[in-house]
Amino acid sequence: MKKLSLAKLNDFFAAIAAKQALYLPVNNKVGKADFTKWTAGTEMSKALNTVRSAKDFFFPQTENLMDFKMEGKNIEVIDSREECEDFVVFGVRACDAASFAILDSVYLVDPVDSYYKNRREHGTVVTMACGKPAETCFCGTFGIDAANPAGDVTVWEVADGYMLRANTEKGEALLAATADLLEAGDEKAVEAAQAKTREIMAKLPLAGLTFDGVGVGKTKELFDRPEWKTLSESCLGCGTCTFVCPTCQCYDVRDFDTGNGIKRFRCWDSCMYSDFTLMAHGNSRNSQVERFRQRFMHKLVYYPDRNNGTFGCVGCGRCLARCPISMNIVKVAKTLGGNK
Amino acid sequence: MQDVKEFRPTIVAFCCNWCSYAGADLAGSSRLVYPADVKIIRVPCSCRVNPLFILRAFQRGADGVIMAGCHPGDCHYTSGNYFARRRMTLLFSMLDYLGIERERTRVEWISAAEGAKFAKTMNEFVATVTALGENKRLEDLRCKK
Amino acid sequence: MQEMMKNRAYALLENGTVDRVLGWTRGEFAYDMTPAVFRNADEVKNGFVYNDFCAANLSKYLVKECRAGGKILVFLKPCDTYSFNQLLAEHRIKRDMIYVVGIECFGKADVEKIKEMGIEGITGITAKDGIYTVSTIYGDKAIKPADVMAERCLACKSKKHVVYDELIGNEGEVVEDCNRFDMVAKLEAMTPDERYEFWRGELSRCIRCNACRNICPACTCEQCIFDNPNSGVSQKAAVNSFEENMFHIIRAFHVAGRCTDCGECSRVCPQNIPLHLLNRKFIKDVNTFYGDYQAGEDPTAKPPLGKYEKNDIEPGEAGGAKE
Amino acid sequence: MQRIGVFICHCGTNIAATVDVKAVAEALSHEPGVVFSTDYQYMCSESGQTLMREAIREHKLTGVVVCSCSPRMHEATFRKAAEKEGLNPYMVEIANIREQVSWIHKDMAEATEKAVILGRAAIAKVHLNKPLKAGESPVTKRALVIGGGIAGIQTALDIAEAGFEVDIVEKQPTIGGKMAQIDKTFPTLDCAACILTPKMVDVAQNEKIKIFSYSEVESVKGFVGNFKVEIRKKARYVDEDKCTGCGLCTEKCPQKKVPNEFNMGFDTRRAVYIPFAQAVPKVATIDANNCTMMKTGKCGLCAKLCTAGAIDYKQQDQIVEREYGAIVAATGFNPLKPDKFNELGYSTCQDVVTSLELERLMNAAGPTAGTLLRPSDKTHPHTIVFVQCVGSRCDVENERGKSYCSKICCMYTAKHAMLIREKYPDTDVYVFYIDVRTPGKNFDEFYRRAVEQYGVHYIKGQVGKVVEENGTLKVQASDLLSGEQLHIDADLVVLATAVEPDKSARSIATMLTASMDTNDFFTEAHAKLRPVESPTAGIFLSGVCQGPKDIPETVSQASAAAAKVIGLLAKDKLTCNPCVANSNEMLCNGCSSCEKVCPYGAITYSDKEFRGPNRTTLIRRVATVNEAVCQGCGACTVACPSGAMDLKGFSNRQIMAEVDAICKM
Amino acid sequence: MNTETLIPYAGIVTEITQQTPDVKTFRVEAPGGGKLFEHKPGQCAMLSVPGISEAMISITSSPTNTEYMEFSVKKCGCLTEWLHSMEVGQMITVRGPYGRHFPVYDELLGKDLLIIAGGIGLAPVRSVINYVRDNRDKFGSVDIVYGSRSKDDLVYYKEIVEEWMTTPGFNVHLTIDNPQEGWDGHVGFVPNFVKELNPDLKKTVLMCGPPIMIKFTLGGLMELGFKKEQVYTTMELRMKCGIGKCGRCNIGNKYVCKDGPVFRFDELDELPNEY
Repeated sequence: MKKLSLAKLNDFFAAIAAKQALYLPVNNKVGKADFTKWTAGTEMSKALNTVRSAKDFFFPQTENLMDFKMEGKNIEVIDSREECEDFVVFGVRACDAASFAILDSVYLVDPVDSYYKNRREHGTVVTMACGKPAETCFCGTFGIDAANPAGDVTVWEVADGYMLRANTEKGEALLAATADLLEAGDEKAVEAAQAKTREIMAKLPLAGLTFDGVGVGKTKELFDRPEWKTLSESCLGCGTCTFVCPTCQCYDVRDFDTGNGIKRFRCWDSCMYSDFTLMAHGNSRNSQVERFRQRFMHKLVYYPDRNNGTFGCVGCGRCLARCPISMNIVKVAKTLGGNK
Repeated sequence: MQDVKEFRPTIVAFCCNWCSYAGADLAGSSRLVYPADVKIIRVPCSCRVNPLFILRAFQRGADGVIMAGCHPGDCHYTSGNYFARRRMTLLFSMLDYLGIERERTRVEWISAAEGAKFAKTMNEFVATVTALGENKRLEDLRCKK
Repeated sequence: MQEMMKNRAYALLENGTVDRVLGWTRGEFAYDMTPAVFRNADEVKNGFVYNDFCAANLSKYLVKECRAGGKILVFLKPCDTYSFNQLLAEHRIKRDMIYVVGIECFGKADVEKIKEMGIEGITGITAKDGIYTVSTIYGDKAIKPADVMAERCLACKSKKHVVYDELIGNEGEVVEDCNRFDMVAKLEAMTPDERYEFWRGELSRCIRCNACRNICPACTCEQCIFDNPNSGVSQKAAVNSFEENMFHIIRAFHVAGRCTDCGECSRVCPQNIPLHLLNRKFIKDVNTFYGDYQAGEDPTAKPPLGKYEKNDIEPGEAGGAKE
Repeated sequence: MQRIGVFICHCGTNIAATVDVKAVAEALSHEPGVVFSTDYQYMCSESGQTLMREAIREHKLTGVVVCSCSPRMHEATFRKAAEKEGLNPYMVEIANIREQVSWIHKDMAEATEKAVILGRAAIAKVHLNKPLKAGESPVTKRALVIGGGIAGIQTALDIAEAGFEVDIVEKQPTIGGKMAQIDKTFPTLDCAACILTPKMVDVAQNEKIKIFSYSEVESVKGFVGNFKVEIRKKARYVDEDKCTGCGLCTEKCPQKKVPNEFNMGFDTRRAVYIPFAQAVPKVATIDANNCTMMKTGKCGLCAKLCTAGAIDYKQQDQIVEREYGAIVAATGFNPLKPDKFNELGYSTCQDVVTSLELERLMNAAGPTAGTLLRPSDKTHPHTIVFVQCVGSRCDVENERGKSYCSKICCMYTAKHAMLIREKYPDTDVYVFYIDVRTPGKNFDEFYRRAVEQYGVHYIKGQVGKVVEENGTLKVQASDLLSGEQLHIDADLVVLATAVEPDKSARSIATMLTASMDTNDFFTEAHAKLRPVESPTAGIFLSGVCQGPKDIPETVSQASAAAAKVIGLLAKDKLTCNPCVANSNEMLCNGCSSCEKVCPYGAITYSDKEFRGPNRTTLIRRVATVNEAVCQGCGACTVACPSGAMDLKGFSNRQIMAEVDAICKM
Repeated sequence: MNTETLIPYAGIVTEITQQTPDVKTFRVEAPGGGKLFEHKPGQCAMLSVPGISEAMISITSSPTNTEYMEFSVKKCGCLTEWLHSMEVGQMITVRGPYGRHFPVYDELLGKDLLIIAGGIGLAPVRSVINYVRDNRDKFGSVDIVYGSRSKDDLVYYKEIVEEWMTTPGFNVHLTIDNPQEGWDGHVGFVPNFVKELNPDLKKTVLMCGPPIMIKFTLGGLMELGFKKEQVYTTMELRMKCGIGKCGRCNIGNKYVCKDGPVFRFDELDELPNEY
């Protein structure tokens, strides 16, 4: 356990940024936190969490996959991948940190997605325990401890500074590189901070929420439930929930004709979109109720089926706060799980 | 070392078939010179010009876009240029609102008899856009070499 | 208000005037009411909720509901009635399939503003005697509705229902001294460079989730050109600044003269981009160049881009760069 | 993938002197889809065309790009050549490298580069070209003329003369219109009736012409060549076929007190009447509003008297449906009612009359049998004041009159003044005018005769006030040239009121989807080049309904409209412009945005059933473009928010492909 | 050699055969000759023309063919239309192989096979058929029931008649939907034809065709006494990445591109009914 005094926080950031890119939550012009590259003078946001999740660092909204040069009848395939530079993401919350494991379970299983892997290998994740979880938080439902997040390094905010604990080799290396700014820390302070967080967590409205009614093996039981219709009735079919979700990982692959060649890129896609399953000879999910069902069944049943019961949700609460029509995974899980 | 090349803008001119395209023909047959940077696209009427085309031109590398049609009241289709005028007024105002240089877009009414006006307008427009320099604010970097 | 609305819903369901009711139902929290369709009195009784957090404009749902057949009751706030009229004008909904109950509106609350006041861990909100009592796990807080009123309601253009079959509460008036164009004017007064910086700062946050488009009551295309691979301009992602600009310019242009300024686009933007400022620019321009026009006010009026005057302003004369 | 052939024309040295044609051919040969690329001396020559045709055959070309002069010059030539080889003509595109390149650029490298880019744009377009076929529609060989005034009569006669059937729909009981009410015509002073009535008789006797008098157009459907029109034959309570026009009923009818509209209300007629002696058809009409039998059921005298048994009190309005290939609007005009000009005393003084009223007062067949007597006391007026521009050339803001010049007033006033001075030399005639406008053959001479030979007092000035005092009209006016205020004691004041389009024109225009200007005059397809056609195909304009004009102008325009109609009816089939808009019904929202900007009324909507997901059906309102009517301007394509509307030959994708090719960096 | 599965190979189309009015077969070779990659019967590949689109197409040639791969493509969308307008010598891109193959290396060994196909559905199983022909000693008898709308819509007709029908142990049964001049074979729909043929219950069935055919044929087989465990099919769904990540082809807990497209019917029973 190391300690970083409040006064040295900026030096600490500067020290990291001197060697690699450092990203941390910074308030944007509308007062919401975004992960932003640190430069001298950048101030870390006090917000509980960022609007967009930290998944962007490993699975960005768009990325170029390859290029094609077309000449006459010929096609030249150009692998435009480059080795990613090292970077550090500071201030990731427990929920987002847990989401990386979910993304890994998709992107790092065979066949490995090299684009993702490249970034994952070069990124060091510094998490920060939550001090004041909000009413939309329900990470506890998935056994995630907001007071003890995973990551390469875990940071706790304490009265006069920050407590840091390295969890991995990458984390050790980061702390070693900044060792001259750190002092030895006392576990006690961390425990006190954790106790405070856990106390708040327990009082929040979603404390004690369980997803027992949904999960592994419930495909047949849940798929034809009539509640899907009412739940999805007001769904706009936008991609807000998907795009703010730290675990949603669907993507589309598209070609862009630049006039001088073709760029093939991928971008986030949403199973809520009407064209998600559209193909030349029809669409297998024609109505919003089917698409809505797919998203939640995937997170609540299909994903757990493939991954030893782990849900495809980390309880970050972004969709609860952001859905234009206030429909979300908690309402869905409660409705489906409640009336057995 | 490569020489810094003099900036030559790419200009797209949408010309209605009945007046302005004919005006361009007259400019041509009168041997009225205007820069080769101007490339004309023939459309049946100025009202065929979709704002999408204008944005598309900027995306693909145009530095200026000009739309030329019949004088108001002289539209071959009676009202096309009136509608086009409203559309372009609003579009240009919006581009301006977004901070995109207003001088990169222009509408001019040029009749089939106004070859001289055609050439003059194009000369002016090329000069204006050249002075503005490269289109940076509505560029799509993917389309650059 | 809620009780009056429920009573009307019961009555109209019971006497067979309508067979469905479009309203709001309770959410997970005290502030996340969700639009819902109720099919019988029981559903209304158990689920119907109306309060200051029922912000959604329900008129767009009617496009879908009209295709489901039967007759539906819809509750519309004054601003929603403009959207309703516009949809009528464009033949997107069928008047005889809808029973409109206009509801008086005093402005909607924005929970973000409550949270911005530093109020956290909200467990409940009650309204009494013109004061909201916000219960939190840290204790109760009393706040004035005016302090947390949604931005769009602070610039409300009309408290008048332009269409209804019946009204609950009092009928209001068009707000004559509405200040909704102030911010547009402020932007217009900036230099182009400042404006460019401003909009880059806003639009660069766009994640192309399409919430603005999908909630917009003017965006009811069978298939949006941005979703149509054959349109030649389909785009799925805000790949770069051009695509961000393109999407929002074209979206604003497509609703120009049709946008009723309901403000839903800005309300739902997860990135808090003030999208209404684009639409309002067009509204302001139309008013300035072609005379006052409020989409949705009169469903028989010709839209500004569907008509012209011989002496309309020339594109080169309009506005102009301010140095 | 298309197989495209590219042909670079040297145009002698016109192109080849500044553009390296070989380099262009070489550069374009590498473009995708190009399988053949060559240059040639004169592509438009016989051998050039043969070269192209051979290449089409040999290389199985599906598309052709000719880099040559302006498409306005030889597009048709090359398309025809391609068609002869079995290639759809619309698969040929022209890159204009003469007017747009070689003639205006001097630097060879620059010109060559631009020529390549323009060629590339044309190739990019051809890739997306689709074979287009011009549609055909049959032509109903009959015309409808709405309005039976001199304009309608002339148009109908000319069309009938060419051998086509014509129907005239006239809302009054007789044809003849305003001209029938006029006494003499300028500048020849021949009698209007004498020249008009023979024409009316010609109409009645022409087998090709059918008159629907006392009838109105109820609805118009269809499009050029194929209109379906419902005509309402208003009940006249007299069987037209039986009535012999003997006039007995009109003499014996006991209801005598009906103001006679033909004589501008200066005398009365009976409840059953024939407007005037030479009416066509010469058939009586019962005015149901004034007929005692119709109102009370008691009388029936006319039925008893009528030996032909033509009276039928139970007659109902009748709707007749007829089909037409062309429609001519000849709805004419009315004089503006000057009741907003309080200061001129029209509403208050009986002896302030309009010019048309004066026509009746001077007409031998009029209420005074041609003796000019003033209406109030039937005495002969000795001082007459004419006031010009009443309701014409007005400031539109004050909503009293029209902004336009009515064109005919200067001349008819000169005519009136001259006639009065000739017949009653003891009369003083004053004319107050703003300007005297006399462009026209023998017009100015006519006016000068009025001034010089007949001593009419023309005063440039405005009449400020007319008030009646003891049977005298006190006219207060200013003489703008001398700057003096004038006070004239007049016996009669004549107001030269503006002409305005007939009130029925607006609703007819709506039915015809023909556009109108703000004054309700019909708009012509092109102000200069197509002055007798409406922008809506198949609708033609005759007479004052298009704008103020005098009789000779009306007649010539009427004949011009007839010529256009004949040209249309002479065709068995209409070939449509294939570059028309078309709506993709899967994308169409039915929002009507396109309809609002279509100048031709080519877009209609209908509810259609579509297959929805999961075996459901859905009824949606969608737009359909009538290809026979669409002229291909493309206004609708931009108005359409969903991109459902596109233009064949200039599709969104095609234009964007050109943009891409031009801007390619 | 590419290691990244999303990055395709460029291949040259060396032969194009018009099979039916709307089906063409494309032979694809590596620029230097030979196959772009190895595959197993029933696997798919992602074909693409950059700038147009990418689509999953089953590899119809047998892995035993060492010179080239073949793809049969029915014209039904943007990419397929483009492919149909292509000429020999043009390049396309191919990546793969993707998905689960027919179990020709284990479960099917020594079995009597009943292969049922309708229309273009013969393409995926043609790979198996030719694999079996080239490894004739490893399998039992092979019955092929193949039907299409008309004679002109039968794909690989020449190959069927000249090669399959002459292979020992092969029985080919062709049928078309409606009588047609010049056709003296069976007329009628595939499901009924299968029932008429009353196949031996010991056979293992491989089936591919339009959904309606699959539905009724499966019903027919069940009636005859077949078990779902004996019947394999191959699905085609919208797939994008081909590697079970993009989420498009997800049905229940399966990704069709990775866990399929070959499924046994008892496996499909576990999935929600939305394929």
